[in-house]
Amino acid sequence: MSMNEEQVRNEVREWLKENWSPNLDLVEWRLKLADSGWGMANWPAEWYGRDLPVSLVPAIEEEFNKIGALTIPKSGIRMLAAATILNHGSDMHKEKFLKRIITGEDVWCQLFSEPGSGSDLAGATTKAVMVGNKWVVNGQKVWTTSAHKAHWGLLLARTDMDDTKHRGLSYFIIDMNQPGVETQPLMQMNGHASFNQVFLTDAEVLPDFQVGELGDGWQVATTTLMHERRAADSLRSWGQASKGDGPIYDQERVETETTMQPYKWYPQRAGRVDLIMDRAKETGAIKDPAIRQEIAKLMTLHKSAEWTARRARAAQEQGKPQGPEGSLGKLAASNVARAAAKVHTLISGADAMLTGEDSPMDGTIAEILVSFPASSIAGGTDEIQKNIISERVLNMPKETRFDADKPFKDIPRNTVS
Amino acid sequence: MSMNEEQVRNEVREWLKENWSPNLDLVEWRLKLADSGWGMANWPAEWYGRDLPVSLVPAIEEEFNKIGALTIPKSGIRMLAAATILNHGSDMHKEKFLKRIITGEDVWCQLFSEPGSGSDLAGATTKAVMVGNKWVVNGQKVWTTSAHKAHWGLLLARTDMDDTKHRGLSYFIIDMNQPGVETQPLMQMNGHASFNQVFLTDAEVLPDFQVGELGDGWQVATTTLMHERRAADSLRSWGQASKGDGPIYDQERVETETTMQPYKWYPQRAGRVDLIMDRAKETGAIKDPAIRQEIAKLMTLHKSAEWTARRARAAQEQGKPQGPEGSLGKLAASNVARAAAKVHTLISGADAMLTGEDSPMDGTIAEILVSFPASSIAGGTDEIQKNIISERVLNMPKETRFDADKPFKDIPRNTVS
Amino acid sequence: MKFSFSEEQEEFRSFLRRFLEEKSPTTEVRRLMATDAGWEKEQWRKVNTELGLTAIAIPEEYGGQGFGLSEQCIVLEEMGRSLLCAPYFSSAVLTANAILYGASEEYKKKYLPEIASGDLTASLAFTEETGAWDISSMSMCAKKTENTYRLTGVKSFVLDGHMSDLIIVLAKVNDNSGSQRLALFSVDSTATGLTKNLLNSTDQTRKLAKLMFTDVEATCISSEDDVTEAMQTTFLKSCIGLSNEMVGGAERLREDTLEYVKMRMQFGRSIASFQVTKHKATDMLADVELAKSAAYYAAAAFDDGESDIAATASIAKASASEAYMQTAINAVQMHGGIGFTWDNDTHLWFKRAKSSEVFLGTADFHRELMMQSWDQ
Amino acid sequence: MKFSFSEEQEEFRSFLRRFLEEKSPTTEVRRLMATDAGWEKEQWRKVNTELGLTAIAIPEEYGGQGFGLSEQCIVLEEMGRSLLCAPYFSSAVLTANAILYGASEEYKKKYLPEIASGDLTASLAFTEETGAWDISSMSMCAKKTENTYRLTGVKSFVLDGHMSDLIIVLAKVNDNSGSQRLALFSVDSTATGLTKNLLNSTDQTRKLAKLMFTDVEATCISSEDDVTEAMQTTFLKSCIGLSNEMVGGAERLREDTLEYVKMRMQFGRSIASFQVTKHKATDMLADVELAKSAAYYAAAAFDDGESDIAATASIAKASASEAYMQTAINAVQMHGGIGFTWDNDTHLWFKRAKSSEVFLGTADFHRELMMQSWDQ
Repeated sequence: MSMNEEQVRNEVREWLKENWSPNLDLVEWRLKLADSGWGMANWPAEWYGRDLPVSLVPAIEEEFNKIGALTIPKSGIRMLAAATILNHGSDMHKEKFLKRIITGEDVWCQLFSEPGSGSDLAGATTKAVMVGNKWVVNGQKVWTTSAHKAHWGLLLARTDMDDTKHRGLSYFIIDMNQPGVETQPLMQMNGHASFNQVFLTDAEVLPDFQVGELGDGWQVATTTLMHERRAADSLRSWGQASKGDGPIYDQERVETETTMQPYKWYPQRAGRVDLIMDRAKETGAIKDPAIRQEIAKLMTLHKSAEWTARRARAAQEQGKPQGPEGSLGKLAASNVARAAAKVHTLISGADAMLTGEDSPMDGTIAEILVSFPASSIAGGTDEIQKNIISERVLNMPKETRFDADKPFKDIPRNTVS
Repeated sequence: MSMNEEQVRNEVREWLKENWSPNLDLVEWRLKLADSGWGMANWPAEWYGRDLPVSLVPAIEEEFNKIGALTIPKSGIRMLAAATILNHGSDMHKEKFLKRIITGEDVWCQLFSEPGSGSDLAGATTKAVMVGNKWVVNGQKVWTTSAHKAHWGLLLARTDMDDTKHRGLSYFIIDMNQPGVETQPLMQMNGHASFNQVFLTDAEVLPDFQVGELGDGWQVATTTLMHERRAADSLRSWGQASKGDGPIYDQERVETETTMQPYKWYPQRAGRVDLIMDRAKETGAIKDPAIRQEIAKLMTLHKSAEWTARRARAAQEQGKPQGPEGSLGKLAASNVARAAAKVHTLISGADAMLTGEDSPMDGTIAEILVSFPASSIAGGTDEIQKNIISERVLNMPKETRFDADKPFKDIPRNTVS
Repeated sequence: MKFSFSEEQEEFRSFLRRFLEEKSPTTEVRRLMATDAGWEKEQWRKVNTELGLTAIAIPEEYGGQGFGLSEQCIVLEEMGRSLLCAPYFSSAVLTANAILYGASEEYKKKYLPEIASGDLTASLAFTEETGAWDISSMSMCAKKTENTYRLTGVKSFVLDGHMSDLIIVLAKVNDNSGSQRLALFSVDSTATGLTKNLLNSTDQTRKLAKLMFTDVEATCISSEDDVTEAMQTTFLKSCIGLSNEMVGGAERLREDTLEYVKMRMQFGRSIASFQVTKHKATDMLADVELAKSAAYYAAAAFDDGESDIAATASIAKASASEAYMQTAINAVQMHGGIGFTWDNDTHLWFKRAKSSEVFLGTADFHRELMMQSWDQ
Repeated sequence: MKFSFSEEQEEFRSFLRRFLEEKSPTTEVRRLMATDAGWEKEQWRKVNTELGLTAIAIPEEYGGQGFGLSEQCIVLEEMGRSLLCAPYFSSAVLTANAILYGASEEYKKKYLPEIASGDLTASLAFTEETGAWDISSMSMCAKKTENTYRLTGVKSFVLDGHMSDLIIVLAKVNDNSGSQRLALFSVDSTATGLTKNLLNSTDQTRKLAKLMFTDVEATCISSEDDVTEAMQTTFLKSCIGLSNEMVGGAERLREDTLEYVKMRMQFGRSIASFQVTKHKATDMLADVELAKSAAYYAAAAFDDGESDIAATASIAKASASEAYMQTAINAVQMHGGIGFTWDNDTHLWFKRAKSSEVFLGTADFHRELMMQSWDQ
């Protein structure tokens, strides 16, 4: 343990002793965290942080956890919004938004994807046009988590059809509570509706709600996306609310449950390898030598993937440059999910045809079988992942671009579908 | 049976009754076949044939077989040479070469592939330059079956570096028995040397041994390649010499054995599915439930592929246009070979490490395990096959060409390897 | 063996395909699958009367058209393609064959003409709570009373069992000699003591029921002979039929996916122009075509009385199971996010692929059956 | 558990890699593999003396360097990468561990220092004619005479058994009490009655011998205790060691293939620019990296005394078996015709992949072992 860490731990402990109380209101407590800088210690001291290196954050959180003190809600799109605003936002943005992100009072959503541009986010066609002294936005966004509850949206929109694809985009913060913004749930094949479609019809954005310069939208979005990928990697650790008795804990539990609602089926999407051995024993399938082989193949894949992630983490902790093993997690997860669904089918036999309460484990098995295909699509398809790994990790030639240099209006694209 | 077929059968029978005798010398007999046109009845009457439709050839062959009369040697490169000459050759070529192809006296080889152009045959860099009144050829060819025994070679060579890749090629018949032609066996990883490398150093070709027009070489080669693919499809039926006693049969047996020598390991390359069940029973592996599954998977693939070929044949016999099922044989064969090698390994266990007489079936199993990878490479890799099927059968867009319109000399290519 | 469709067969297929495209578009499938019944009498009668689908493979002497399994498999393939919501597989495949091979002449005459005409729908109650298609795991035993039999126990995964007019039940009987034999019983769907629960099935186009029998009156419709062999034939034919239904669905998914990737643009180009998409589409073609060959071959081989038919039927089912599921997985993947939505039709076939994968036994199960038939 | 190589370990690896690249280029591998011996005393002594490779994992008290399995696995990975022709796996892995875990103190002191110094080469005669690594299938039984034992029977697939100075034999012994136990015996390679046949192996870099014993004098080197558990530990460590050797070979093949496709032009462009090549290269990366993780983890887990080590060792072996063979198949394919020729080096690793796939048991065998250890 470095001296620095010890000092920080002492400081936190002291501050907590003086300030933490389970009898506080959740927002009240978080306002203390914002003012003291202990909520997001790695943020700038000027903006609710303490300028500490991010590597010290786990130690600080550990001190909070030791005494059951709550931290700030590091889940959902609001953290992506904060990261983007800290990097590219104006002082007005920081003043207006950061504190309510720390308190959790504002819900945010991300308006990037469109029906015509899934893998190709920079192909967005939603348009923002300056009319009088306001931006007027028209278009359709999709795959938007929590749009119906959001106060603010992170919007990527095209401000110039004559410039190239990547230079014609700008980035805005849009007020979701206005007549021009309509959200509609998007039902998935597994029956959940975790996402929304958002229809923007003459929706308005004030000029100073633009983030970054005009035409820099793609560059700003890259910051959001980078943080999104990190968040996805640590999705599993989100879901847990702190254990504790008292009103502040109840408040946090409600908050967590609301935030996590759209992600309820994510464990099933990943294939629920954790259930395999118990299911096999319970059904007797474990006695079937052919199924044993399939289980063992799945476990080999699963364990190797898990150990690969551990290896990457260990290297990172040692401060080594990231090796190729660090880039394979998402691909391996797709393979595991697919293999797990296959093995669950074998184990369940005829029961694999059933759903809801007729399905084993009250529908959990059925949910796996209609959710796993999302693993290899959501957050970048396997195909896009392989393109990226081959180009960035293996240094293989880039795919020829057909859309780089010409005006966006001349690039072939999907008609609205 | 159509009236026409009956007539032809009668004619053949009559002719055979008068002419066939097992006491003839093989070449003598084949000269009769050439003169009568019964050897290659679908060839033009003018050139040793009878202008009959190719669909009647099986009936004719059946009549020959009934009485044990020998036919002409329809194996090896010589038939590709004949087809190419009939299509594109001059009268001189037809006169000089066709008869000795029918008698089997001349051995032919094909000089298309080069070390630098495997999948991309049209990228050949062997050059033919007119010096005085002769073509002078320099370059290196590879994957040439029987080059060391060949009298004549079918040569694809570049006659213009400034023209485009496909237009800069011309097609020649080259005399293999000259000082500028040196052949060297090319050993494979399975220990066989079925192919040769051919080094051409100031080798000479007379101008009237050019086939087709100058710059038409690729087009002429296409005819050869089309017939090569057909021959590959029917490779299995080659190897059998007629059964019979007498000197003419002995002569044919020697001929067949010589022709088939380079192809001895081809059954092993295909995976020898025919041995699987017996091997599994004999070793007791059939009692292992995991191996049973693998055997059943292999047999499912193998039988489905076989039935797909039968389906394609049945449709063809009905005169229907070729369906997609007709294009899948080669790909399916690669998959079968790979799966069969895997299953042979499982069945053999530790014996899979051994070769030669220590290996099961006197080395046959070992030969499978080091030969199967050729299935998905030889005669067009699986990757090239999939490109072709997706473009021609599924009508998907063609791969962008980087080598179509510029002078060949400006196209990036391999340095000699 | 003849192994190619005749011109008449091809014409029948084309006609049927156009007919089903018109009568059973996915809007109609979605409407019907959302109902408990799963199909509508009027709509089904219209289709069936015009085309005589239920009659096709029933011998002429029992009021059918007397065609072979190959012809019925054309019907099944096209139904699998269109996901037609109708009580066809239950009545005209499973039950009709059980009666044809297992019932006495009297009951063939009684039931088959009505099934052929479509006036009677029937379900075969074979599997029990394990869902296993394997006679040795069956436990229901009929109790003989004076004139009739009584059934007690549970049959599950009974296709269309909640709606059929007639239930044909497979159960054991204790003979006077003390030995057991398998017999077929008919039970009226409204019989006292019979409780029918519709099960929640992921594939809403394939309705399954759990039938609970408590001392239900039943008529024995088989002769004194054990029906094990008859049930084996019924099972083989049903596996071959299902395989053909499956390749119909797989082919449709493959075609739709190909059309989608040709139309869809990303990065300024059709996604069909990416080499990986091209190769995947080729793999899908190979998967489906090979499975089709096996399904077609098996039907023809059955009609021709080929000896290796048990292994052939299992090859067809194993091949179709894997090809259909793999095609469905690829189809969702190649559609991307849109393919995962409820509004997109891909999931309808995806779910049918999943339920067909296990219905009548998984690929693993059939591979073991193959090996047993080859290694005796 | 620590799960990352230290700086010292990384340095050792780099040094070793450079050293082996220099001493064991494929020209040298090809020269040695063509000999019956398969390796040369002088060449091997030079390598071993400088680096102390045979000593690395032998405890200091027996003249070794006392490092763990993790360190030895670095050596094995680099040897797998370079295909070094040396009697290492036989002496320093199989036999050294058999002695370390199974021999009495007297014989540990006698043999281990000599193996550590490289002065003594030794082979473990475990498997018999089935080649199965499974004690229950073993049949050789030692006959006790007055002061010594006599061995009769056949041991096969004995790694380097034709050349080693010492043969350690696993055989059963009938105890006085009438029960049987497993014991270890030492046999001099020149003993009377011992016939050694070099087997023809496809992978010429891995020499196997069949040893025929006819009343051969042998010394029992294990204590009175049964050595089953000692052999189990030897087997686990050997599987982990082989897994590391295999991933070294797979990684080398993967790197060479990537380099080749980047350099090779077809159709006017690098074949590395084709999307299908890019994705296949990515799949190869994933195969090899996942197998590496399992191999590294297993070695670390052994050193840390983790409890699930039997399953972990089998995961490592199964994963390495499949990854290595798949990488080899892909490597030949991506090289095209040239990759199928003798002059190209790809086949050297291809054959090593094939022999490693079955040596110490196939992936199927290890998957069954995993399940047994989880389902007790």
